[in-house]
Amino acid sequence: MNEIAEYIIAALLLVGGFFTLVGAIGLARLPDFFTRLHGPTKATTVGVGAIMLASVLYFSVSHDGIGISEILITVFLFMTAPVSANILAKAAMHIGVKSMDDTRGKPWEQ
Amino acid sequence: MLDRLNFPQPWLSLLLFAIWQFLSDGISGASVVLGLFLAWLIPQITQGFWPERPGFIHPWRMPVYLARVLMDIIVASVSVARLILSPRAPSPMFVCYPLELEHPLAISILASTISLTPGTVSADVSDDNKTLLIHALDAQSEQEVIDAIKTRYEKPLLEMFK
Amino acid sequence: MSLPLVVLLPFLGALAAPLFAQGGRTAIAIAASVPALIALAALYPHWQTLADGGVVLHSYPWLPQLGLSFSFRLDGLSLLFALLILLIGLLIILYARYYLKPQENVGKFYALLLCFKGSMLGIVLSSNLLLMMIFWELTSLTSFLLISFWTHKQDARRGARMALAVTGGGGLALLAGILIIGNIVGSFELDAVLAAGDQIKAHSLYPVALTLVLLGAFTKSAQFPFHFWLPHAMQAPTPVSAYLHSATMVKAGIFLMARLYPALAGTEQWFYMVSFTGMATLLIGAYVAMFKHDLKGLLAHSTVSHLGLITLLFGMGTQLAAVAAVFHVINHAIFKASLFMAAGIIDHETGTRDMRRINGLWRYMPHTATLAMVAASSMAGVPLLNGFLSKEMFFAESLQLNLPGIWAWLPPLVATLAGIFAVAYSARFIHDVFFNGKPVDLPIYPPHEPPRYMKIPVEILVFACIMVGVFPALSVGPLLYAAASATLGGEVPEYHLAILHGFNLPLFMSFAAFFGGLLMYSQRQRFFDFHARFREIDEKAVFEATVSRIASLATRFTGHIENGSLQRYAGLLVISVLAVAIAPLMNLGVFVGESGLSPVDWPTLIGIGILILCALATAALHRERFYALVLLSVVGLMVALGFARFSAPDLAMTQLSVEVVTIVLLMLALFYMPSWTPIESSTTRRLRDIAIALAAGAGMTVVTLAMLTQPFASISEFFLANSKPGGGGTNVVNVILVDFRGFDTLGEITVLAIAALGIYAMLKETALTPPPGDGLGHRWTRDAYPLMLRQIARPMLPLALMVSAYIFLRGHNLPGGGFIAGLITAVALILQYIASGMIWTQDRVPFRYHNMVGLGLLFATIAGVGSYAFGYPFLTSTFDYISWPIVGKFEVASALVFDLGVYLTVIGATLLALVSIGRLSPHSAIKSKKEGA
Amino acid sequence: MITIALYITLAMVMIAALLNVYRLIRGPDSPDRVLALDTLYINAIALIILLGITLGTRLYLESALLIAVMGFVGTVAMAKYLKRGSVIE
Amino acid sequence: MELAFALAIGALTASGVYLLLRARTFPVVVGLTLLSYGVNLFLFSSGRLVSGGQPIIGSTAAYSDPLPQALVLTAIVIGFAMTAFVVVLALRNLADNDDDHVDGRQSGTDSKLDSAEEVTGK
Amino acid sequence: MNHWLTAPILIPLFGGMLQVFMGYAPISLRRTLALTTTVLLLAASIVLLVMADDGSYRAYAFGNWQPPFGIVLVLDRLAALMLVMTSVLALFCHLYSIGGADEGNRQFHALFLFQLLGLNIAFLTGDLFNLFVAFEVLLIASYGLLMHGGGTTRTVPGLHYVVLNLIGSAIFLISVGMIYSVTGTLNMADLADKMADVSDENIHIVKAGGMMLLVVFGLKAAILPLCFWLPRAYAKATAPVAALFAVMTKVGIYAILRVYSLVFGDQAGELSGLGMDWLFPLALITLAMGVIGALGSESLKTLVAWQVIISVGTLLAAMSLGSVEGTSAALFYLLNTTWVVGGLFLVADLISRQRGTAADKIVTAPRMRNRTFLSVLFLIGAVAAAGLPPLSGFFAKLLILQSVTPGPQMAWLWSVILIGGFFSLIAYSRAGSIVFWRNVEGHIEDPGKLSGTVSVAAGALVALSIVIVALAGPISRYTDATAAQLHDSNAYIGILQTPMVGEDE
Ligand code: NA
Ligand code: NA
Repeated sequence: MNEIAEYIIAALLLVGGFFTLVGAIGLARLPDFFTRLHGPTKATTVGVGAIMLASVLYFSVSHDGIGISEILITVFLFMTAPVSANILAKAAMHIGVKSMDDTRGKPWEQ
Repeated sequence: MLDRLNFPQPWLSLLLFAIWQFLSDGISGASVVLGLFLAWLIPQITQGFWPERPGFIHPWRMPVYLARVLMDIIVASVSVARLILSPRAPSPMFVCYPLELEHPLAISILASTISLTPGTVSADVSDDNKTLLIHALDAQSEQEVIDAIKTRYEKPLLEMFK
Repeated sequence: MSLPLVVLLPFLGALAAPLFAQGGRTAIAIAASVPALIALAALYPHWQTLADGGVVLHSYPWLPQLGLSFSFRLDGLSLLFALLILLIGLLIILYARYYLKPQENVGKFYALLLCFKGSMLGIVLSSNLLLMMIFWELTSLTSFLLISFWTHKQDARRGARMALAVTGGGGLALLAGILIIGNIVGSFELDAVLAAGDQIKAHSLYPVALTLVLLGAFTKSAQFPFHFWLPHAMQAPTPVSAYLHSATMVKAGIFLMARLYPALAGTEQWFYMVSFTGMATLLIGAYVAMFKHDLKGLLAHSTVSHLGLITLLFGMGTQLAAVAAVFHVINHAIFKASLFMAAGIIDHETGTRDMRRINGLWRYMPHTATLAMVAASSMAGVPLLNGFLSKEMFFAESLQLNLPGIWAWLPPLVATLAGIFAVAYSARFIHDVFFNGKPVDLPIYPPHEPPRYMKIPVEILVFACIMVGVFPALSVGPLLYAAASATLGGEVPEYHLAILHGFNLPLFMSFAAFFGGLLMYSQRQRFFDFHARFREIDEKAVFEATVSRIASLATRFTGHIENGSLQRYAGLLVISVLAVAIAPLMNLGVFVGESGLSPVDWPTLIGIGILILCALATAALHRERFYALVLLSVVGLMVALGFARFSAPDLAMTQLSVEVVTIVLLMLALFYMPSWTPIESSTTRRLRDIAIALAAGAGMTVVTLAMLTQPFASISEFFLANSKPGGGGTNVVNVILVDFRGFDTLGEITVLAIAALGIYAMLKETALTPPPGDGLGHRWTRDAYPLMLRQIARPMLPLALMVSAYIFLRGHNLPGGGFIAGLITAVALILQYIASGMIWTQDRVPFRYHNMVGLGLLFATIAGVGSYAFGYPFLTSTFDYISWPIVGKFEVASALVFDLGVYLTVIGATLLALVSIGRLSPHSAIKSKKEGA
Repeated sequence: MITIALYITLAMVMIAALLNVYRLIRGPDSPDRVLALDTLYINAIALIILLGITLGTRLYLESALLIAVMGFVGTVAMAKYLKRGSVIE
Repeated sequence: MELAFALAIGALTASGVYLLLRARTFPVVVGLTLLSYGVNLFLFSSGRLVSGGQPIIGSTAAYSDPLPQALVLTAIVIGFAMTAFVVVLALRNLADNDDDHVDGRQSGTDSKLDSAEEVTGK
Repeated sequence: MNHWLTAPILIPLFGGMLQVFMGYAPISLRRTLALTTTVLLLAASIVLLVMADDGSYRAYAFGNWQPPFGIVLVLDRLAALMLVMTSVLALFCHLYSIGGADEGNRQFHALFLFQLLGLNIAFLTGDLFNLFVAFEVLLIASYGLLMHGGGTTRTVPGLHYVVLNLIGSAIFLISVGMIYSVTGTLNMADLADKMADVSDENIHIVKAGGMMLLVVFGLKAAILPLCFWLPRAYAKATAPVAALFAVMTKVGIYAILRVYSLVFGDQAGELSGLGMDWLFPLALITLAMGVIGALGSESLKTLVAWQVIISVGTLLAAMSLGSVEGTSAALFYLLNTTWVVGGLFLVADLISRQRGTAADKIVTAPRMRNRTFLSVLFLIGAVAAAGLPPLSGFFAKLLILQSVTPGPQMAWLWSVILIGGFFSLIAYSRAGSIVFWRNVEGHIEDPGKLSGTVSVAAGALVALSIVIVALAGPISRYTDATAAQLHDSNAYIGILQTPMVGEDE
């Protein structure tokens, strides 16, 4: 296998793993629901995207031709993550989940 | 019967055809025939579900917009990562964003973009589709957030959708 | 042929009788007489054979496996009984013609009477013990229906049920006894059994068999302590009492003892059981008869007593005693039937049977009175009447019993005492009814003589009493001889039938009884006073109370065990599994088998850890239901990952899709349910459940571990080898599903289809009130269909269809297939419902889910049936590689049609189910749209 | 090279999964749990991809696609349940 | 690995059984689902645990046993149908009896001991 | 290849599918087609019975795959007997249902036919996992049928029935997994063949699996302590459904008979006769429990439902003797009890329709209409069920009593059966005399008229007890031959050698 490709794949994997972890840390660590919403929506999505890219590259380089399914998955994730976030936020506002004390502005009544 | 042999949503059909070629591991006679068939059949079944055509006027601007968003996503991720890993507590804020876009699809795209880009998540769209509620993770002021979104995303979208 | 005819004719008559009911009582009575007349004619030709000591046998095979044959036997004994049954039966038919009222259901009465007669004839004529058993139980059944003929009378119903319980129950014992005898002898044919007497008596099971047979005989013949049913059976119409409860059915037990006499009698056990039972019955019946104010009650207890007398005679075990017993059977039948008929006439004409009210009837019905007095005298044992003769023989035999020491006095003493009582109650019957002053408010006053023809049967019987009494040898001599000979198995002792045998001890006993009885009757008030000190037991009430008590105990017991608690039933099920599995698992010995453990990899371990944690958390935190669902989702996800991790991509995909649909389903349901499960079980209970659960979990762990670490070979080598060449696909799992084991899959989609139909049907008329808000006090939002969701959901559908097509088509060769494709399509459609609502989506779905389900099944089945055309079995798949211009080379497999069926069924069924639930929601006011119309 | 990267990535993703489970169990509110579940689903996609790379096979990619689809629908359904009660109406 | 796997099946079974023994329909349904997860994993593993041996001809050197996989697939689908039915039946029960008990008692007639302990939500 | 073997599967399958499509067709058309299907099924079953009576095994390999690899149907005398028994019962139940009980649910006939589909698969299949699938088909259809007819009373018993059977299904799968994990096969003949070779380490797994399977079958058969779901469920079901359910417990019995005479048959070495020593005492206790339940019943349908449990106990007791005679007697009894109990459910329903609000409760009520006719039907049914002469129940019991050889087993069996019979007699006479004879003043408001079809259906089913007596000779010859065939497991194993289409024969 192409050595450069190997480096790129390894890097992508590590980046992906990093962002995935960061998203999870954010989910675990941030103080209220709305702040926690940010981590997974962005970081995790990007992380998985990177891992996906690594996979595309890996299989293109190694043997199997171009992997389009991964792209499809990534696109799908990017399309749906905001919707999930949106509807979860709506649910949280409906339930009246507490936002952290120094949050400016107010969630809407649902 | 013959009058059903049309493509009610040509763009969709084209998209489906393209996806099929990707899915079937390379273009071949069989994949083209099957792809054509599916590109015809599926819109026939689903056309009822998607009656309003998106009001695209400048669809070619889409790739540019998407590229920008992609870049922003990466930037956003890094900034969120930094915030998450730093010991400093974030200073979040709810922002009410006045929408200029009217088409629901356009609003959705904007809201999605906002969610994927730095520091913001769209939490809700008002019932009258005039206002967007945004949760900003770490923002200085409401206006700053509104301005950034307005110039960076809503403008291009306004140009694309009318 | 004539013997089976004799038995079967009455049954045919019973079927025909109701047809004659239209013609009135006379017509039906005549019709009902026909079988008996034919039977008598049919029996007549055999008389000579019997007189010569021969036996007539008619035998036809029926069920050789059982040892049951359709065989009949006519000998002296059966002839005697058959004649009693037929002749008295004829008289009863005539009598009943006048006894029954026109508005009564005479058709039913005669039909039942004929059935009874047939059964009775069956008992006495059967040459096969099992066949006899059938008729035996039939007499119990028909007598049950006859006793309860007046179903509106509570006493009749109760009396009937008591009779059925006692005689039917005894019948079961008899059955057991007969089966044992048959087992010992190796045949149920009477000839064989009678010839095997010594063998039977020597067998270790003889005591059991004898006891069981005697139980049958004693219950039927109302022997102490089973005698109580008989007096209560007197609630029957009088013809029934006269026929069943004096002349015939109660004699069936006696008949049985006579019939099996050569096979069973002659042992000590026989002697003690039979004679002491007889003695007790004799005495008790006679004693109680004295105190009955009810005319029929008196007669019933007298019958009990006489049956005891006959039993005692059989029990004595001497040949002469047996002759006397047979003789008394005849005599008792004659005088008791006439007495019952007389009692019936009195009842009929006065409207009551209470002797305290019936007095001085001599003035109103001298004719009837004369007849009754003669018959009663016979019952008392007055010389020149038939009763006297057999009683004399009885007294004589009682003196012959060689009991040790002082006990030798017992039989003659009991006999005399019973004689005294018999004279006393006979005197009462005569004096208290026909004399003793004037009647006391009779319901029918003044009484008259009954219709002429109603008296004829009585006259005939009374005439017989006198004839036998005066000319015994002439009148019954040959018949008695034949019967006695048949009973004793050929050897008949010397005996003389004469009016008097000279002045001997038996005659003295008769005199003692006669005068003692008269004395007793004259002092009756003292005895009545004495008797009144004892509380009278109403056996019927006791029986009724016992049955009710048993029933309510049973209800309570059942209710206690079958308490309607699923928890208990489920617990029992789990415990049963643990109980049966624990022993083999204990024997496993080593937990880890030969192949040992494979190395650990940490990510998998973490995954399994998450799985275990969330599974346990689901159980521990289940009370917050939504939370439990979230945890359950994690478990489902982890299971799917596990499938992927251990080389099952198809399973992973199926699991994932099914899990999401299941969760959606559960949420649909949860909407209407409480959000919280309250704690309702006690701590002990929960601890117990935890123990059961842990035991089950531990068991599964042990089994899994043992299983996973054993080396293994399976038939799957064949699948791997033949998947491509034989099934045309490289995805072996899919080829198994659509080809090797396609029939399973057909069954499975059928299940899916049926479930959906069932759900649809079940919810059609269900109405649920949705809660106004969640359990935490929030009202539901107004925004049902959020904008972003709607916008994203719509393009998702064509994309999902595309992916479905992809997954479907590649399924034969790569992970995928009809199921998974179907579930993807289904989930995409579900997303439309979630995002845009029922009405919106339903309007746009271009097909009905019902039809889709049907169509899917149809495709799959047709794909299977298609192979018939080529001479191959159902579901034989075929595939070929075809080359077309432009398209190029591609594979066509018939299994794809099958898989298409699967695909369609999965979509149709899933959505039919979910939409049916969704339709419950108040917003979906489209009940009549598409699905409902 | 790739193998090491794979292991490290796998470790990070597994830790992420554990953190998600922590949030899921910790709550405190239902939306937190659903969010954690959603994230767990996305982690699972990563895991499947990594598994595919490890085994050198693309046969598991469709499973990943399915997780993406099912995770989304599941999250949407749960969120809708939380705010609206009836998921399909 | 086998031990962990076996423990997972044990945990699923135990949790499932415990929930099956609860008095309301909902936990019972959840318990059934958990139990069926455990059972499916068990049936699956009756072909033993193999890594990277997906039974796709040509994809690997050593295949895992495909038959249990096919059986489990069937079992999953059947289990889904059954779960759907029982969920609906639970709804029907709720509609008919205003109550989601499974132990045959009517709401409001709970025994004293039990109602004393009853806790109603938050 | 003899396609007749698929007839009992394809006929109800196509019939059922047709019903699915025709949900909105006029009810008369749906009824006609449904009944035609059932009649065809009966005809096909009779053909199979005639075929099976030559004593050979016929195997039908789905997909033309050689057993043990593909799924096979196996026709032998037992299977044919079960098929005929079921289709006869089904025909009359179906006839009864078109008297009006099928209204209110457009899918009734589909469910009914699918139920038959599942039953027939169960009787014919030669594959353990396919047996599971067959169970699921018949169960899911039975769930639907159980809930048929509206009203609220059947929901809770229905729920219990469903949940318990779902647990049962789980246990079934675990057992299959355990047995497969050792033997690596699912075909019953192949399993039977491999039983003797199970290694010592593995034998305990097979034992545990086999015993758990017995629990599953015991649950279907409603053996104590797994029978408590039954009375309420059956008593609450719509009459033709309850009557059809008379055969449901028999599927469990059939499965026990099939699996334990074949897989754990004489050839199975240490595993032969697995679990049979548990079965005998349990069967007797079940019988006793059934009798107690019958005695304590407060409605006719409950009484009949407990009769189902009595039957199960009796059947299993005879079967667990392990002798050819015992099995034959059990089969004879099976035929009798299935039809009679089915008929009694229908009769109880007819009675209940004539008694207004008293329905089938064993209480006094105003005099019902058509009392004579109904009481005769009840009498016939009760006599046959309680095992009194001259109807079939007596002969069946006699066969069972005779099938046991002297010893403690005989003492137990006889005592329980005879004493049980005595108390059944009391239960039936009590119920009958209260329901038919104990009337109070007043009249029942507008009792439904007895229509011809329902009367014929109910009457015919109980009257079969007379037919059985008339044909007792041939029937018991057949059951003897069936039992003998069943006890020769090696002959069954021979189906593994069935040539496939295209192979040289
Ligand atoms: Na008087
Ligand atoms: Na709720």
